[in-house]
Amino acid sequence: MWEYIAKRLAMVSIVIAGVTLVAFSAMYLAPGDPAEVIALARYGQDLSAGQIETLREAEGLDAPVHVQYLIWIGHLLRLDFGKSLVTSEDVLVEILQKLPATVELAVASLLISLLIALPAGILSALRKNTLLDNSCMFVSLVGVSVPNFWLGLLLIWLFALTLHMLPSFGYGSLKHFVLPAITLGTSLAAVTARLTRASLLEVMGQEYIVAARARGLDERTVLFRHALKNALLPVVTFAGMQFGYLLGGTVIVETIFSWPGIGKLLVDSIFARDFSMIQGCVLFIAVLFSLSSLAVDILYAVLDPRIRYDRRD
Amino acid sequence: MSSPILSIENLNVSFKTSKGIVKANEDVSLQIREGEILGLIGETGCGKTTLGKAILRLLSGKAKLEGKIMYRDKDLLTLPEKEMRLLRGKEIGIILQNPSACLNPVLSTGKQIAEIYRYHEIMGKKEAEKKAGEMLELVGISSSRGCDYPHQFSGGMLQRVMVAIGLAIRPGLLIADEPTKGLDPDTKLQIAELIVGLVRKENASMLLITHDLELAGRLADRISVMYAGEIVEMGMAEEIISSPKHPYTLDLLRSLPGKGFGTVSGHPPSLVSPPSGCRYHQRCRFRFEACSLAHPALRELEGERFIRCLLSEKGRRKETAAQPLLTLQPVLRCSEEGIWRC
Amino acid sequence: MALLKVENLKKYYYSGLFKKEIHRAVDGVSFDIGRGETLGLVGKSGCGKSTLGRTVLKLLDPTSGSIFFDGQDISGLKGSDLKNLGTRMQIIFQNPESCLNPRMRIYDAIAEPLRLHRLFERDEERGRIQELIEAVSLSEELLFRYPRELSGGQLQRVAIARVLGMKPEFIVADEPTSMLDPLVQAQILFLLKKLQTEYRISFLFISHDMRVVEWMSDKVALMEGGKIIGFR
Amino acid sequence: MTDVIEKTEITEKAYLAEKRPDLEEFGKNKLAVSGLMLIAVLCILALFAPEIAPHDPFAQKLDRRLLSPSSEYPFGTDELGRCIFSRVIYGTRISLGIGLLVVAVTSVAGTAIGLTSGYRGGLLDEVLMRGVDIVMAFPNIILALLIAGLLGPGFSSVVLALAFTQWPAYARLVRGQALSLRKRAFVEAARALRPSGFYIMRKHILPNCMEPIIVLGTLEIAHVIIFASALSFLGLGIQPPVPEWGSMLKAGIPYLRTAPHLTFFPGLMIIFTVFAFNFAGDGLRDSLGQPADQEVLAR
Amino acid sequence: IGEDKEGTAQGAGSGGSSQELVVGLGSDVSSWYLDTFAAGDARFVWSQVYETLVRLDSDLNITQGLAESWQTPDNGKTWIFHLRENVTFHDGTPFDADSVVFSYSNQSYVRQAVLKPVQSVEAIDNYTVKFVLAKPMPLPYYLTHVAWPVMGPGCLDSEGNFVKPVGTGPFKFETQTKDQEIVLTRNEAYWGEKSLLDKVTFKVVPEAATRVIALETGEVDMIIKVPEYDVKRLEAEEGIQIHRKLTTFTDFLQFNCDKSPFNDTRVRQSIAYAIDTESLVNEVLEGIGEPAGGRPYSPVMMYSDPDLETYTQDLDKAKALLEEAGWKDSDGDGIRDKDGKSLHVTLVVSKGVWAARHNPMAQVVQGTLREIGMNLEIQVLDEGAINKLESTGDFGMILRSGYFVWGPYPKHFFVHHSASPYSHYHNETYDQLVNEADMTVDVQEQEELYHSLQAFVIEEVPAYYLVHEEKVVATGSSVKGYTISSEDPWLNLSGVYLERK
Ligand SMILES: Nc1ncnc2c1ncn2[C@@H]1O[C@H](COP(=O)(O)OP(=O)(O)OP(=O)(O)O)[C@@H](O)[C@H]1O
Ligand SMILES: Nc1ncnc2c1ncn2[C@@H]1O[C@H](COP(=O)(O)OP(=O)(O)OP(=O)(O)O)[C@@H](O)[C@H]1O
Ligand SMILES: [Mg+2]
Ligand SMILES: [Mg+2]
Repeated sequence: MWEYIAKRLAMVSIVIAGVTLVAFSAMYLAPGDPAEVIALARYGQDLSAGQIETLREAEGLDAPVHVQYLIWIGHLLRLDFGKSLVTSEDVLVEILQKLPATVELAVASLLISLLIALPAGILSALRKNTLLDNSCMFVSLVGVSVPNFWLGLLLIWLFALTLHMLPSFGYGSLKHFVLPAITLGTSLAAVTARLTRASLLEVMGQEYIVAARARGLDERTVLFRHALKNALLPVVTFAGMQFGYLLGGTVIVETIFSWPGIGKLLVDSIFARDFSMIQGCVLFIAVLFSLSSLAVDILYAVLDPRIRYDRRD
Repeated sequence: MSSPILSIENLNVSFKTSKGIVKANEDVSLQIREGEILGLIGETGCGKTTLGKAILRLLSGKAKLEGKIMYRDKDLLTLPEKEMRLLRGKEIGIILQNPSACLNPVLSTGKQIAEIYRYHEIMGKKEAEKKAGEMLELVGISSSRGCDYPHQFSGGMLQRVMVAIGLAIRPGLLIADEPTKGLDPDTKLQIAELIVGLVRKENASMLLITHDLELAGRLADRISVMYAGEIVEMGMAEEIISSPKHPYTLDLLRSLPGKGFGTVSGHPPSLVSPPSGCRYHQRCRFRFEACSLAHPALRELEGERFIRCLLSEKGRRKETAAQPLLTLQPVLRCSEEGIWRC
Repeated sequence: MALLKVENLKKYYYSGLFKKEIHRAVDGVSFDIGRGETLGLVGKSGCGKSTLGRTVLKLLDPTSGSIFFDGQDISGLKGSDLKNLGTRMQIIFQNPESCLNPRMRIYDAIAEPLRLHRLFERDEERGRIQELIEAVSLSEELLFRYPRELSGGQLQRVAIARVLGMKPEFIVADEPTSMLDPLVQAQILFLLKKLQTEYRISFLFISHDMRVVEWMSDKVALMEGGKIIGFR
Repeated sequence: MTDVIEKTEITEKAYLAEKRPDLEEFGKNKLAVSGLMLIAVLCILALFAPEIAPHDPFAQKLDRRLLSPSSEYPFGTDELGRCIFSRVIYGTRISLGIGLLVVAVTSVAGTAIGLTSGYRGGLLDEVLMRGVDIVMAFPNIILALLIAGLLGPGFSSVVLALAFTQWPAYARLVRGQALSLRKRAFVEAARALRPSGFYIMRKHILPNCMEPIIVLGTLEIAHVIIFASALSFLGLGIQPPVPEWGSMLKAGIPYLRTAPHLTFFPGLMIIFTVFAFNFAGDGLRDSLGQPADQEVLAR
Repeated sequence: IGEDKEGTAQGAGSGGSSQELVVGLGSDVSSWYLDTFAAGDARFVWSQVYETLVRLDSDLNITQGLAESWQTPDNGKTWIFHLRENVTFHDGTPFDADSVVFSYSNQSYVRQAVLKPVQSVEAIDNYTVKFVLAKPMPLPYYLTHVAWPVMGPGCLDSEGNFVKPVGTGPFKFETQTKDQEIVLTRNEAYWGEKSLLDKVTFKVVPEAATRVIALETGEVDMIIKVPEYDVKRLEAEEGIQIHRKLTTFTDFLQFNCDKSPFNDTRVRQSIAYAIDTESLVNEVLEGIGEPAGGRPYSPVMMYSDPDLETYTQDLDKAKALLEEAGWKDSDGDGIRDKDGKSLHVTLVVSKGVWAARHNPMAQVVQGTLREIGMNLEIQVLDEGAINKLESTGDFGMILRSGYFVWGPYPKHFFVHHSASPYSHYHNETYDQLVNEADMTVDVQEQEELYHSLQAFVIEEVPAYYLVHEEKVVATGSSVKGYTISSEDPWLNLSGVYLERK
């Protein structure tokens, strides 16, 4: 296993190389002259052609794409993430500033989603085809169909404006977490709940569950000790994926709740063609994603001892 | 004669399938007395496991159960699930037939044994694990393997783990579904002795389902023989083995490898549309016309002997089983001499 | 010439999530089986019989050693190279309750090898399956059930029928009758024996019932702790 | 042994009847049938939109903006005085088209990749899964921009962009299941038949990991429909005033408090679609050959 | 983690009688220095901290700022400013000619963009500065814009790196938390009338709908850029006050006059006749703004011609013009065609802050043009993609919000000047008129020139001007003494105080 983890960590650099390379070329293939867009963002609309050219040269945007990429990699190896092309702020500083908010929100929404999804999924599996199951299903189907922006505004309207219980925007105290985390959490919860239910139903039909009951274990023990661990594989996969995705930030929720996260930073940088910032963000997201995917893979082996990675016989 | 700890009355179990209703148990009545070992033998697929599982109400939702299963003074078929749960494992234990499917693949075997202690006897983790280790040792597996997962065990070892689980807290009634299958003779003997030793020591009762007639004959006090969902013969173990009265029992004994390896032509009957009349009549060497028409009832003969055969009704029994086919002598000798050894 | 020749075969299991443990399940085994011959294999529970059987068939990758089947060393073969061995060497698994796909009806499970290797035309298939289940004394009503809905002994016979359908030259029979009553067991054993003489099938016959093994086998190997400690 | 043992014969009829119990079971499943019926309704809406819609979905009547539902405008009018009912019906064509196409393509492709990766393992698994990591680590907009840049705007680039970002989810999910399933005894038993790896994946692994695929697939439809509208501002195709549920929802957000019917009805249609496919998916799952469910103990 | 008292909706409202104003802002201040443009909502904050030499009053008349008077000895090539004395920067250093030289001489952005013609800035004495220009131009107007204010030398450290904002304005920079809030405190040493507020906090709330709710809950006292569709509702709400004022910005449809069909003036005119700007304002924009009918700039701008004849909708005329230009519906599909090509054009709309307003506008334009037989395809794109289309000329029209507007001065006409990188109109007469007007200092002459430019735009339609934008600020019940001004960034807080219940 250690060997496997080491190998995977080494692999992270490949993922990063891949992600950043594609991101780099994507930004070049995207329509628009980057120098011009950056100049616009920096200097406003009253631009002269000379200004654009000066900027192009100064920022090295005149070099061929692959050269620029290699230069960037070169800097990266020296742990130099560069400065934002638009605001000249240090990319690393900026990202590290935003990352905590993103990570916190990701953890909070994942927790909320699991807190909703696991009990809901489990209950509806246990009470299959009852009113409870059907209403869980109904709610979760509505849950996935409701877009984040809609739900977010609705929650603000309800909890901030009507009930005066929670702040409508901002970041800082615990109260600020509630609405954004619920907004993100519920839409994730819907899928997770359905996955949990389907997976649990399958497991509950297995012979070893009958055997566990035959030992006189009560339903709780049967469920939590015997069934759940077996049923959790797809749930863990999905939750892991969602966590990775949340770590990449979520523009919509961040915008609605003025959450100072990495998602909005990235999207803004994309539209401003702020290459160094884009690359920095993408790199961080890729690393986080790789780590969460590694964590999920390790969890597989923990959940199901038949899955082991180092030697395949 | 002690009172019955379990008495099954007119039990019918059927499964619905797309091909019709499978009547896995039909009108089964039997009793297990306090401190008694009842052997249940019979053709594969005749409904033994179904009977065992029915007692603990472990059958799938598709199964339909009718009749009465009285455990002491409780009817297990109408007992609320909560109370049923209290009986399972603690008062009525079961060793299930298919260990590779019945062990949870993601829990180590040690844990699966230990959890019984933790759950039923509410002891600490440490203590439970220690007891689980002891239990493993008892069935001949080194306790260090307790942290291994089921897929790392051999077939026979899994079987022994199932036994360990079934014996873990010494229930008053143990249902053992082929507890010694897949074991080498030495181990089999050891396990059989272990089970019976514990059952006897606790003065518990046991329903021993097995295909191993010799084992049944040796361990059981009484034996029931099932065929096609019905009980066809029942009586004291020694008598059944030494002087079987039902033609099926007779054929069963003759087919033992050591006893001629005799086969009978024909197939086990369908449980969806069982043959008319006596269910064994098509394969029976002693059949006569009436056999295909009248379905014989389970009749009590002298000495707590029951039989479901028209022959016995007609008093033609003497012709059929003149010679005892299997005497218990070699079996009883086995532990001293070890004919199990190769 | 022997149909199957095994030389110094080893199979080690590695386990443990973070610390490695080695388990020598088969530790240097050599034997050979001629055409139409049966080698009985007996030994204490957990001594490595099943592992040996599965490794011989290359269902497990041998740690070392060689396996010659019909003169060809198959120990190093991989994937598609083994494909033509599919119908020639087969195994009846020890645990029938978990070796059938829970989502496949019995009919399909038995038909699967026939279809896979195109042994029969589609319209012959039904007749063939009919024959097979009759041979193992199963009734037709079971065919369209799922494995979960069969008794242990019935499943075991399904597993046997499935293998016999392919008419293999060599069969590893891993306790093929452990869940059968003596009557049916006798039927099945007679069937195997009959097929053996008819088609010159070779068996590696694993069982715990000495009388059965002796009745079936030409030679009996005794295994202990992963090694064969004697033949009889 | 003269007695005639009733010769059992797998007759043609019995055989055929038994080969199709899946369909029968599907038919018996009320939920599944209602799901199929809902899907049929959606298809009819899409096909006969011009006949069903009472108004031109593009016709603006600025003097009749934001009207509440009435007999003339069953779902009311939007911010430009267009008939929401007509737009919702026309929107079926695009939203359903995108949803179905993307989910079909991604679930098939993702499943195939996940199966291969999980079953084969080893280097191939590593390569495929690192590929998945790369794709998933990408912010979706970057990918969409890339595709927009390469293909130019259009329906196909929306589908492609969405498909490209969505397949890894299936791949990862299925791989996890496959990793576990490949160690099951019945897979080893199947391997003893020496079929191709593809065969085992298709016949043995896939049917046993269909549940999560169906769950994800049927729920993804909603996600895809909403996501499609988010791509429109990148110039990826669906542009106003083309009626499309996701965009309609978005356009109605400003009026969430004053005229909620703007968002309500397109949202309702998405929910409706998700329900339709979920019901049908549940039916499909039940007819996949579910082993007897044992979770309910018999009395 | 921040103070918890603001953690709830009521938090800010229960602040007692302290004079702490909380303003909801759409975007953060990403730059505090002259090397980059104060984009987005940054100027609202800048204008509290920084000041300009010349200012505009609330009706856009030019008045004194940090300069008390100014003159040009040579008709606009040289400008001399006499500075206000006894003014100090926030860090205590005195404001003098050197700081003006510092602000206007060495800054890359200012030098390269708007103030490019500025050749040198010299201090004549402690409180007099001279600007020498390459060509005559009305410099004071340019200097009214807060995007290039006077900054204290204390902004930079000894190596020339920016450290912190140092201005002369009524508020001092206190702290900034990226993308969350900016805190300013009262400048006790302010030269003018000191603010009544102790503290102003700008909260960054990008989503307009959230911003509105935050005002309603009292989490903020004041929001700027209130979305049009919420104005009516907010007006009706108790305690909330809406402040509206016409701005200097005008939304317009820019034509690609280099390509068919818009290289034909008649086609452009036809569109001008077709679009009903009145209903655009009344229906799409909920009555916020003023219909332009082609008028290139807002009535509040300098030299805006009050007698200008603007367009009113006339569909028949629009159709006739198209016919005249050769676009006829020969195949009867409702779309006109000419030489086998049907009249199909694209309308590019920018995504981003303006999209919410421009999308429906574009769709109405689309609907209207369909009536005269023109098929319009809307493309909502990001800035980069629009630039690309502009350089390839692959578009028909672009819907733009007003820009190139510095104060009331009509610099905006450069948009259609050949030299402008964004111009898609090439007309020598026009170029000449613009050059002349910009170089003239004489007010009378200038007015005439700009009047004729307006008439020219109406006649030639290089772009069709749709709506004069109105700005909307909303304040909560506790805000008193606020009056909205026309000056960009219109957030004059002098006289504002709080009265909390
Ligand atoms: N869930 C089910 N659905 C339908 N039929 C079933 C089901 N379970 C068991 N059966 C049928 O019921 C009959 C009795 O099965 P049971 O498992 O009790 O047999 P058994 O006596 O234990 O046989 P064995 O000795 O082979 O284990 C068999 O014919 C079997 O096919
Ligand atoms: N996957 C595995 N990982 C680790 N150890 C294993 C694994 N599979 C089997 N073993 C161990 O290898 C040994 C041999 O197992 P095997 O199944 O070959 O025994 P066997 O001779 O068939 O026994 P039985 O008669 O009980 O079936 C056992 O000790 C078992 O615990
Ligand atoms: Mg059984
Ligand atoms: Mg074995």
